[in-house]
Amino acid sequence: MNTLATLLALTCLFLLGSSRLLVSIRMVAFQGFLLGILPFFVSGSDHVGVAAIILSLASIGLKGFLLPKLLTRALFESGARREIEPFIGFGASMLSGVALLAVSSYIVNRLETTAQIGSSITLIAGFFMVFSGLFLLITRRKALTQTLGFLVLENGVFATGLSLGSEFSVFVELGILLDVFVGIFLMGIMLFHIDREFDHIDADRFNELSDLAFDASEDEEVSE
Amino acid sequence: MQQYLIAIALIMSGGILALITRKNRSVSTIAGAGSAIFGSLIAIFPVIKVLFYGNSFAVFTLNMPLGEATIGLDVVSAFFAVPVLVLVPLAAIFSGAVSRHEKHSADGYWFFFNTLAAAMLLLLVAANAIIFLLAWEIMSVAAFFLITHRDEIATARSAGWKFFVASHIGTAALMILFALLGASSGSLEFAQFATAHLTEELSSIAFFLALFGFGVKVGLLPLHVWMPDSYTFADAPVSAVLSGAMSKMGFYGLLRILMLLPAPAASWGWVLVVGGLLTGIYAMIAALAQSDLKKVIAYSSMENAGIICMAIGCSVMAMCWKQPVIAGAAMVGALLHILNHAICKGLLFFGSGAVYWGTGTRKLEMMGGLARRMPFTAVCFALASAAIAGLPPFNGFISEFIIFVAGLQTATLKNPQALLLATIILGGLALIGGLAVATFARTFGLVFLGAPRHDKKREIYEVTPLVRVPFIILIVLMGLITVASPWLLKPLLAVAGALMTSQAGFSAADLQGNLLQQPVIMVVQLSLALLILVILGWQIRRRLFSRGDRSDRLTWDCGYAEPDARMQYTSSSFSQTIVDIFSVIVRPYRHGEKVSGLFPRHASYRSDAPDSLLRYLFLPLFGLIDRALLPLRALQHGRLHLYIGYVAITLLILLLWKVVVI
Amino acid sequence: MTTAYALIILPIITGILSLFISSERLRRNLLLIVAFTHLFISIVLCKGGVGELNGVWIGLDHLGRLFLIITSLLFTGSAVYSMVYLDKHPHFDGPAIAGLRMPANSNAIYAACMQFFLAAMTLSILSMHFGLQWIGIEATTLASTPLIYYHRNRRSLEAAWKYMILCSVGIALALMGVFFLAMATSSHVQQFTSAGFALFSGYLKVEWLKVAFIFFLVGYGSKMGLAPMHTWLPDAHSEAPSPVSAMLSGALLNCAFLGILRIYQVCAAVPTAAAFANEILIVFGLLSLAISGIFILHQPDYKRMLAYSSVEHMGILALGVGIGGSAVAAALLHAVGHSLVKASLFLLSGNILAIYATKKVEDIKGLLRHSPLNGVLWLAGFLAITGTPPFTTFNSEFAILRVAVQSHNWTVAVLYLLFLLLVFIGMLTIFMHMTLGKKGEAEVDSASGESFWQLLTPVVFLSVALLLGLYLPEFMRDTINGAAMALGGKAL
Amino acid sequence: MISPLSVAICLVMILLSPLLLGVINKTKAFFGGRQGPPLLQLYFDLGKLLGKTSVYSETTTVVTRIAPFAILFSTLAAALLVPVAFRNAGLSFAGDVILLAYLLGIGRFFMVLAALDTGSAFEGMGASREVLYSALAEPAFFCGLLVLINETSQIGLSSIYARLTTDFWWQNPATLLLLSTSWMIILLVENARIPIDDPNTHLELTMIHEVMILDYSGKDLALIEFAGAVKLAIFSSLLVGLIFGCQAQSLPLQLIIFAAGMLLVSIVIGIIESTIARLRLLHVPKFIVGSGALAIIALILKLAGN
Repeated sequence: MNTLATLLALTCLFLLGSSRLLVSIRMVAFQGFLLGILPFFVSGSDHVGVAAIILSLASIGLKGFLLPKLLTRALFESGARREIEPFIGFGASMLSGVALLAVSSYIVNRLETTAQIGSSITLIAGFFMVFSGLFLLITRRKALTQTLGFLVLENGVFATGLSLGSEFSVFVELGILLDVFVGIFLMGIMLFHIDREFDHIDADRFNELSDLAFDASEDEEVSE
Repeated sequence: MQQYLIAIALIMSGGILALITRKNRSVSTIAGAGSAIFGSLIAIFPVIKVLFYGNSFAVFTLNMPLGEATIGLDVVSAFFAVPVLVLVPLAAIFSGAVSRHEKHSADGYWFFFNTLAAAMLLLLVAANAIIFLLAWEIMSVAAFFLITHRDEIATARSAGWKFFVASHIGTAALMILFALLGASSGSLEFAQFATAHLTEELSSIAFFLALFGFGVKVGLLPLHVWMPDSYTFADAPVSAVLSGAMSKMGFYGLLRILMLLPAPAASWGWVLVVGGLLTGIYAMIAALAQSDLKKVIAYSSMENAGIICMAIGCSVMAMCWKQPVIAGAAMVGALLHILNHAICKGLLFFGSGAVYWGTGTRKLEMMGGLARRMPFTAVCFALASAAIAGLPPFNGFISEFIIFVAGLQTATLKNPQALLLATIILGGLALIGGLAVATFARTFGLVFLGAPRHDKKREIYEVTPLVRVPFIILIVLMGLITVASPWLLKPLLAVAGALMTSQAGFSAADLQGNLLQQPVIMVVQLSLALLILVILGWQIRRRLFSRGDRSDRLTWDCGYAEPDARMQYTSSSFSQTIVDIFSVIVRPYRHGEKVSGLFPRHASYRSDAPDSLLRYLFLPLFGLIDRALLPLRALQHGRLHLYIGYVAITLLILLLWKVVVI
Repeated sequence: MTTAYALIILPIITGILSLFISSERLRRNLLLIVAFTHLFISIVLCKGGVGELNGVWIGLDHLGRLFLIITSLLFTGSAVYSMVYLDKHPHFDGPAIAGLRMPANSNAIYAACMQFFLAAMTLSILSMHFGLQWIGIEATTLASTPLIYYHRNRRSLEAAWKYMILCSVGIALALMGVFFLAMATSSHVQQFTSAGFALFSGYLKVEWLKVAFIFFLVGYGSKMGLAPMHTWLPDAHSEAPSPVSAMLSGALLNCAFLGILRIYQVCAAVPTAAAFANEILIVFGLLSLAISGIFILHQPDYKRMLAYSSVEHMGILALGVGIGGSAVAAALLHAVGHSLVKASLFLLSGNILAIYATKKVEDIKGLLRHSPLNGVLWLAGFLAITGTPPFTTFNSEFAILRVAVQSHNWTVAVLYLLFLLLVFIGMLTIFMHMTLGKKGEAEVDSASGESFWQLLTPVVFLSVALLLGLYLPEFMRDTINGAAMALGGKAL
Repeated sequence: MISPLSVAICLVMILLSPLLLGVINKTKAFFGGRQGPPLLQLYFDLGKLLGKTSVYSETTTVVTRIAPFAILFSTLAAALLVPVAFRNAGLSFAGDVILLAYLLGIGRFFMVLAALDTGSAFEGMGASREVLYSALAEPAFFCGLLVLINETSQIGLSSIYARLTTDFWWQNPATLLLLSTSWMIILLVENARIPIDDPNTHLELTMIHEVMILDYSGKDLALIEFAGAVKLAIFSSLLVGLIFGCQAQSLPLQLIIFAAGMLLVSIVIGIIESTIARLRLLHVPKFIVGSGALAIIALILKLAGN
């Protein structure tokens, strides 16, 4: 159980550090897999039901295989270079990752004072995943990496939910899963379009739409 | 009351009809103007009834989204309805008559004109903050569209822009005001406002909010900047309505709020008096420096606003000092002046319209000698000028006389403040009056007298008979007010009483001091006698003693052989000496090169004075705000990951600020 | 209950159908039919008394009624508008992506996604359960992204991408919020609905509730377009097809707002949490007002200008709720007014775009002369959106101000008016530049913006907004007041 | 109210007013060591002018024809409002002083219009100066008046003057000095005397009053000249009433003192005219404002007094 959580945390650290897109995708896939099997370990096996099994299978299937496959395709289809160009270097990223880990553990400790939590380690991992997901989204250039970041963020949210022991009925869980899947799927499709339109998938060169360009000709109205 | 509402409905529906039939000019003109005229005629009756036979509080209740709202017609509303009901139909006649000779499309003109009229009439009967604000805003919007009616002219658009922004700022103040009153009285009904127990400073805040909000419409000193341009670029009849009726709605609001607030503080009076003084002086200096006929008239209406403000302030002070007679006199003066100003402004703006129509220009430099070409307009304009400059025997003098008397009476109080007040009022009125004489002597003289300056080729038209009707009606009204002023005092005192009884606890009886009656009668008699004598003398001279007189000589010009129209004094040069003295207030642009050398080639002098406050206060201010806000636009730089950063940071800040107490 | 589900299911089915229908006309009529049936059903539902429909999952309380009607109405409006809109635009064939081929051309996708969008919004409105609501709101994002990308060009792609990522991130955070909210529950709470929470407000863990509220606010706030999470909004609104922009700003933002209101409803039941929530809402409201003011001034693109004005009005809504008292009711009224007016403005902007073929304010002059009808409506919309009486927006804005003054937070009142003034000046400048003045040099195609279908919706909506300003029907007053009560506010 | 006797006295004063100018000229002649024109010179001039026919410029309109009557009659009406010989004015009522000022205003208005009517550059010049100076002079006059009003707590000119007793002046001579100086200056301004304007010069560029009537001739000119004399008389009598506040009850005595006072005033004017040089036009406004300042100082004294 704790091992799983640690593994999740490690995957995040690895993601922050890795410079190769393909590897990152694989890593996210692995994360999805871990997340899929996580429920069985959370607070014993008291709720291993058919529903739960279906749920975890679905999540493994989607996050562990389908989405990564899609993303990999996107990667190959787009002639984009396979490296990640970060705004913040890998070393720095990993260091800040460690810092984030510390922060999340700190927060969890604080939370434990107010409420009893399923498993704090998992919660730490969850928070850490959320943070690192945001971190990836903010500091990575490529549209693809942003997708990955989003995926990590989502996983983090899942982990948090699990570890907080707040489970809803299966339908809600499934619905959430479906939403995420469709979301990532759409992102994947758009990746192709981006590739076609811009012949690069650098999200930070997406700034045609901004309010920087502007001319003050209109305030002649005042001065007349 | 029913009649009144019917009138509003009629006017409004006429406007809509005009909008529908706008393609056919004559039909839409008939619909718009006709409904405006008939509506006003209908509305006159209830107003007269209320004014002369005491209050008739017919209260109607409407079901508005923000709760019940009542409307009712009382003496004060009735009084302020008079200028509206006088000017609206006449302006309708005027522009209806003129528009027949125009090519410019009348799209929406009548709709907004009637909307303006209806909104003003509704505003006057509003006894509820929401309806008041509603009518107020509709009024402003209609005015905006009327000002920008000639929207192909860029300056007209910017005039409209200024007006709309200014009036919106004013409305913001009014919204706070009514929110405040509503909050402290628990209702938006005016009747309830009176019962709201405001603390000293709250009521002061309320008053100054009102002064600000309504001051914009009235055109008090710093808030007048929209006025000159708007009145200039609106059509003449519209300007007449705006200046004579709409801007008076500001005074209506101010007095109405004054009625609802608890006993006034001396500070209010001081602000009003000093503000009025500065407004009046500023306006007159600015008017002298203008080279555009309508701008001059616009500034003059600002000046009269100043005078009225001073009178109201005097009355407020007198209320504080428990001097009902003075308070009453000052208030009566203010009210009468509002009436007179409406009439004179009507005449002047109509006159300017006629001149513009006849000569095709508004530039004073291009006019002169029009009295020969358009004698009718000249006579009307002369009478109006004399009246607005407050010269006897005209109505303008009567009201100024009453205000003066109030001021003199204040001076008799053994109270340093009172003496100071009297000094400001008398000195101020005298100075403003003197400058007004200068302004209108200049205006009339340069437009209608002397040798013509316009190019000889252009044909000058005198107004058509139909257009003369409003002029004649207004002049008759002028005469009526002058002659009947002793009898008008009673209803005016009634209005003043209604305004003040709620305040300082005066009973109407306190106001009926015969301070005014006898002097006014004397003044009227003497001035009429004078008028008759002058005319008599002139006629006798003309009929009996004019043998051998000859008028075929050139003007004496130091023996210069070939005098020429271009040699006569221009408007710029006329006002130069005066403007130079007050150059603190008005800084005219001076164009033209000096005369130099023994045989100077070519020299010219032209001065043009844009509003100083606009130039030195508001434009820099707006520019400053603009420049301050500009850099912030960099926030929207278009980089997605930083956008996500915003989200994350917001989240972090919130958590740190609200939850995690480290 | 079944009708309620039908309300959600129907558009999904028809949407899937219209993906495979080949005939343009048929598809379009289907869209129209769905719209009107949806409107009809929702009216029927709302006629039913309160409490008839309150399950653990799906329910319809006063809030729900209000937003359901608005959404349905707006959808109908833009469906009507789409009739011509789709005509004017070429159909792209679905490009082959990664082997899997888009089943139909972009118009089919448009029609389908419009209906999915409707379904998603309906779900998010009807769902009482927080989790379900989350699903609904996330679904709205997914359904609307293809709509934003309708034009298939770089700019629209960029807008869609930003919209997608930003909203997904935000909503992921909202999901965190949902989990935290679960932590705030105690054994007493049976239903995971705001009503269920409010029932046992005494037993809630306030700390967790606060955390949850923050996550909800940031999460759904980024969807609702509260500054500084609003950054996607101008891009998406300016690049999307006008009927879609109308839906986004008139209906979608409301749904997100509803998401915040639901959690606020819980907070309102807990005094300490209520104060906390109010403070945050006021801050965000003012911030949004300020930001929108800054960006509307000198805004060179009129669709972006409208988008920022949406940010402004979302700010007003947040402010109203934050101030509390009868301002809550006023805020709800304002939501109605804003949806109607903003929708018509966006549709009109579509007409103007069709006429001038540019979104630059610079290049547009003399609209009143080129196309009087559009010009007049455009100006009317301006007056309405800036809260000029007799439009309903004036009433709500004034009511909010009144409560602000009543509760003696002068700074809020003054700042509120200042920012409104800023917005007004900015918009006035732009609208005057566009409508008044002589015709510009650029030759324009007035006819393309003046067809019946294009003008119908704006005319209807604006006149409704006008009438609401003069008379508020009883049932509406009751609904708004009821909703306000539920949110711990006072009646209007 | 109306007092016939005062009206009669007033008429006499009006008829005698040309004498004042005669006296002034005599004084000036005396200082100039000349014999000077006879006292009745102005009567001769008027008579001669009345006999002549008028010549009008072709640019002029009816304004030029009406103006002389407007000027004359307004001045005469004003004269009716002035307390003469320490008695009530012919016409007196509360606030009559305002009417007085504005009647003179009418005269000025028409004078200016007539000047502009000719379209002559010089007359325009004069007109613009005239309006400016009078606009400045009026407030000064009212400030002075306020002192008296506050002192006597009356607002009718006659009733004010009725309460101006010598012993009051003995009590505060400073006020008397300030006021009389201030009003003296105003008198000079309003009647276009040196140092503001030189009635004898004929260089158009420097003139104010004279230049405005350049184009008048014959009967019209006579009327205007006469009006000028009456105006002088009005201001002089105001000054006399202010300074010699006497309460002699017997009419003859009052008349004698009044006549003496008028004589004195005109002699003083003569002295001023022959001793002081004409001011540069740029300095005139300061001069007038100065007179206002004097009145204000008097006011401040009054405030301190209260």
